[in-house]
Amino acid sequence: MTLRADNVHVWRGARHVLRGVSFELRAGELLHVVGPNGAGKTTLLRVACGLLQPEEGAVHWCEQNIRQARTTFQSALAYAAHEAGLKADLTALENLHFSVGLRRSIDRQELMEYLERTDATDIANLPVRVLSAGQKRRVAMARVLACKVPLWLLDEPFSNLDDGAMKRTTELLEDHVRLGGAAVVVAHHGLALGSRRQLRLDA
Amino acid sequence: MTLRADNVHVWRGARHVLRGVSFELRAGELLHVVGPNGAGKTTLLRVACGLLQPEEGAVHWCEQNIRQARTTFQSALAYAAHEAGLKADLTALENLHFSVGLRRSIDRQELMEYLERTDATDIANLPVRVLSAGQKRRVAMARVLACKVPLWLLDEPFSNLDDGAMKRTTELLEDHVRLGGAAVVVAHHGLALGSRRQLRLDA
Amino acid sequence: MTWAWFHRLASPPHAYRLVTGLGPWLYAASAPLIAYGLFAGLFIAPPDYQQGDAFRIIYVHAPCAWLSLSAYTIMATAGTVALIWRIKIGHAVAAACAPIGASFTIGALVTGSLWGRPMWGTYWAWDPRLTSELILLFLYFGVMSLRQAFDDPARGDRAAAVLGLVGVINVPIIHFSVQWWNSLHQGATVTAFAKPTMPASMLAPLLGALLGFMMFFAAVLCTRLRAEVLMRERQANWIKEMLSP
Amino acid sequence: MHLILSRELRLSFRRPDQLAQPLAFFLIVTTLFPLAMNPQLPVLRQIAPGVLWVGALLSSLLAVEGMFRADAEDGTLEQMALSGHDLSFIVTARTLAHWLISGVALVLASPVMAAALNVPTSAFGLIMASLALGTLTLSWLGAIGAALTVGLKRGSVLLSIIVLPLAMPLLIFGANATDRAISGEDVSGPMYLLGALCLFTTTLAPFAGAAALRITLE
Amino acid sequence: MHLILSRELRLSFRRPDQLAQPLAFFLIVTTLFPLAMNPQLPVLRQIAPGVLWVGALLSSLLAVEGMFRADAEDGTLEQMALSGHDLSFIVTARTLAHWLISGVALVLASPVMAAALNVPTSAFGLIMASLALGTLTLSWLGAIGAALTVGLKRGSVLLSIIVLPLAMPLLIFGANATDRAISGEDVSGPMYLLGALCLFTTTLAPFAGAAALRITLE
Ligand code: HEM
Ligand SMILES: Nc1ncnc2c1ncn2[C@@H]1O[C@H](COP(=O)(O)OP(=O)(O)OP(=O)(O)O)[C@@H](O)[C@H]1O
Ligand SMILES: Nc1ncnc2c1ncn2[C@@H]1O[C@H](COP(=O)(O)OP(=O)(O)OP(=O)(O)O)[C@@H](O)[C@H]1O
Ligand SMILES: [Mg+2]
Ligand SMILES: [Mg+2]
Repeated sequence: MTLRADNVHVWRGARHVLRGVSFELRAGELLHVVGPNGAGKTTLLRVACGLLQPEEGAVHWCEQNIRQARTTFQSALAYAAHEAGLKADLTALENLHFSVGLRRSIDRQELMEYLERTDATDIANLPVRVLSAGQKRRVAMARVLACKVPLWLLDEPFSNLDDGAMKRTTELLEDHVRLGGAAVVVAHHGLALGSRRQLRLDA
Repeated sequence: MTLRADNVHVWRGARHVLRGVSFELRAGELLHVVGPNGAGKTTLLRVACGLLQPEEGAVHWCEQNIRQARTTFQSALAYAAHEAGLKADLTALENLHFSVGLRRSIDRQELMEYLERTDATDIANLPVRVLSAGQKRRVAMARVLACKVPLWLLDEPFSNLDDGAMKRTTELLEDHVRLGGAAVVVAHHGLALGSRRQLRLDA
Repeated sequence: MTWAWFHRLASPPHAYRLVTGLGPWLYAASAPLIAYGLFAGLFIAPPDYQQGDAFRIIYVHAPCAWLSLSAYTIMATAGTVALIWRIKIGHAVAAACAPIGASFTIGALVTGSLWGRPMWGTYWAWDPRLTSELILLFLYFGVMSLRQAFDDPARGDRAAAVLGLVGVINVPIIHFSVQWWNSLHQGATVTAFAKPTMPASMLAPLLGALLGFMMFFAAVLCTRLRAEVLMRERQANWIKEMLSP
Repeated sequence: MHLILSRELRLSFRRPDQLAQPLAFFLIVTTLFPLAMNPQLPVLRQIAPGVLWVGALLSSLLAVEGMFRADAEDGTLEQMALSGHDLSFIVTARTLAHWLISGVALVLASPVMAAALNVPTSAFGLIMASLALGTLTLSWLGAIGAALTVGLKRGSVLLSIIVLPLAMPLLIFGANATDRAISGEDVSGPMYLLGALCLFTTTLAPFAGAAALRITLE
Repeated sequence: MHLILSRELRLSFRRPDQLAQPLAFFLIVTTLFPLAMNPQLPVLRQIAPGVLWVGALLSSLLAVEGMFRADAEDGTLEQMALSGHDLSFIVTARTLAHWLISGVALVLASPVMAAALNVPTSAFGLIMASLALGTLTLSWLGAIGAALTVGLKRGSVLLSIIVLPLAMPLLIFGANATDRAISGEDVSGPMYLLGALCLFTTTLAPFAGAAALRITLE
């Protein structure tokens, strides 16, 4: 169970955003992607989860090009983007129930447990529209947990979180990795974690 | 030139978000608002800039209730919310030209200088849609600068910024305060600043 | 494998060389044919027994109309090929085709409505064929503006290809509209199978003009394709080499 | 599948505008006409097919506009695309939901409108049938258009420019069918064509839409 | 004021969809009708007023829908509200810009459509005049509706429900004027009424709109 990117090139408009990026990630590893704003971190994540076709190079999952095995690959990953990806008119719980339910059947009971683990039980039944920025992040993190998948791709999971929630999220990451999961994390600061490798992108 | 909030109460739905918050801010001061997610920091900022009417209490600017002197007050403040408040279809420069131009006549030349001060000149002519999260923040910060107003209200100005940009923003804040401006800043972490007072909100 | 020749042909440098070589010949070939078709059509062919001289517009109208349809078909095909087998040149062909086809469509509309005045007493009628031809024009516009609307060209090409493919359904509708609805517009006068309903003296120039217009279309396509390739491959080495001898 | 459907339905009941807007527009178009022209009944009946079908076309064009845009903007579309299902499946579910929300309501409302345009009651059944087929086809076409234009600058104009030409034959057949239904002639011809169009789009649109989405999501 | 207006205009011209969509919509509506009914020319002429005015009403209703919503969603409306101008100014500028963009384009396009509906050339001038008044009034009405419903869940339904009753008289007078213009009768009566409506809305709408915005922004 390894995620491998070989020499990925992406052009955006006139800009050559990713210039031959390669990395390899095995079970139980965490890859910390760093780089200045606009370096292409988000772009890399989108390539890594198959939302974006690189002009050159390829991404492999278990030695298979993800273009071939798209659905199997994508059902093994969870991606948390900059914006939470929640429907403003549905409650937090309904959102989870829908987006997790697309992957595996799950009941409110279980979902509440995941919200519990990100300290978001109190807002489970509020429409996402009224949630605060950090509360939305927590719900998004809860979704990642609830997917129960081996590969996490997180884009700045700490932004808008208060100290307590940051610590909590870090613990969750540690557990995930310790239990044999893999994770690619984009974070400018605050990723105080032991076992991790860094990938540096330059603008 | 002081901003004063006396005993502000705000209910949101069933929740009593702000329970009698008071503060006073003079020229050359910086108020650092901290508190856990969902404590009501954003709500407080929105009350402070007159977008939200508190159910109880009032906000005063130069000893005048801002409900009386709304326009004079609002033309003296700049507010940077969680979301950048930029039109995705317009370029960064066009966005500034429009939203700053509503306050004072300004030419591209000058705007470019402000973008310069937030290290965003290179993306001045890209549509905001394609900008990265941090780049949007920089543009938003440039707008605050370009407004040239004494009072800043910033909601997590550091989120999504890389280290360099964070340092830069901190400097900008220091200069603003040193030159007799006032600022209310919501930030969970990273506000490494000398002269500041803290206002703590609890969930 | 057998497709090797095709891929070699489809590689931008080869295609570029091909069209550069082909273009002039096509222009050269089209000129006399069109000249013959129009001259013979407009001056030699006998006037129509019921339409008088008005019918002579057919020598411009029919070729324009036919080409407006075939151009779209070519565009859609090229786009689809490019989309499926990731052959970049196909997108270039499609992009080059669209404006030409659009202009032929406009040609058909204008000549048609000019012809309509004496025949039907009105420039425009909401008749299936006329309308569907108008729709064809909209389709061309749609494809072109969709290609424009994307920030980066690669995506624009692919999106345009999808739309072109989807829109292909309109072509048979236009062609058979005359059979399907009782239309003002007259039916096929020239078909491969049935024996022509036209005297040879009228038909020959028509065919000549048609062939000439086709050649002309191909020639313009070559020119535009050259431009497209140059524009798209401007970073490529072979162009730099070619331009800096 | 049923999950996407149920989500869409819940969402649209959360925001009844999605539910009601196409209907509202349909009603507007169809009621404003008699209002706008001092109506002689025979004329009304003559223009009824046009009114009904243009109303249907417009309203579902409107409704389809937001079909993917909202999801694309709040990032839920990405999440769906990553849910490990094939995109064409998602497009299908989304479109069916959309049709259930906008189309069905419209079909159910059509007799009222037909009555307002003093169409003989005998024709209602056929009109509803033809509109049902028509609106479904429109939803499919709209799905392709929406998928192609989601997140684009000139999105909404492009959408009309793209969908209108594709919908033209549908409009003609549909109006024709309604026309015949009203005047009591045999409608089987145009009905078959409507059915064919509907089948055709139903089989192809999911893949076209998925291809389009994959491009625009990049 | 004129400064804001010019900015609004520039902004809108940077977003061609605002510019083109209502127009495209208007064209679609008016082209589809003749297409949908196998048209005898006299009938066409008879329904011309209805087609033109319903087209106008729908397209400006459509255009006005996004008038504040887009700005509210991406937070630019907040910024405008905080720009230190009185909200009624913003509303006025926005509305005038909206009219100059959607309405004027529509008015200019109307002769083409009228011709397609074979309306006699003599009537064009009056039709354009009446449409000019009508679209401006519609923009004002729409502005109030949009301001009231921005950010509300049931936005667009409410919008239609609010705007339509207000727009009904306008529609009737307008269609009436067009009708008379086509049949060459005296149009002064309905024209005066149109003018009165236009004046009335122009004086009141800005303040109503501003008040509505301030409420819904909270
Ligand atoms: C705006 C008006 C018109 C339009 C848009 C139009 C459109 C077309 C189109 C699309 C074709 C190609 C059909 C095909 O290849 O299957 C065509 C062919 C033709 N049109 Fe027209 N037409 C118009 C007016 C007229 C008029 C007024 C006449 C004469 C009465 C006419 C006579 C013909 C003839 C003879 C052909 C060749 C028939 C064939 O072999 O297919 N058209 N026209
Ligand atoms: N169409 C385009 N034209 C030019 N540049 C583009 C285009 N699209 C994207 N870019 C650039 O590509 C980069 C995308 O970077 P990306 O969003 O991955 O940044 P990031 O590393 O995530 O930054 P951040 O830390 O701010 O999130 C940005 O610099 C952006 O300006
Ligand atoms: N309609 C409502 N019903 C119940 N609670 C609400 C409602 N609207 C807002 N709230 C609550 O009010 C609080 C709003 O807080 P606010 O957005 O100011 O948080 P914040 O301090 O900015 O948090 P963050 O640090 O995450 O930005 C949240 O806890 C939210 O759940
Ligand atoms: Mg990023
Ligand atoms: Mg906040």
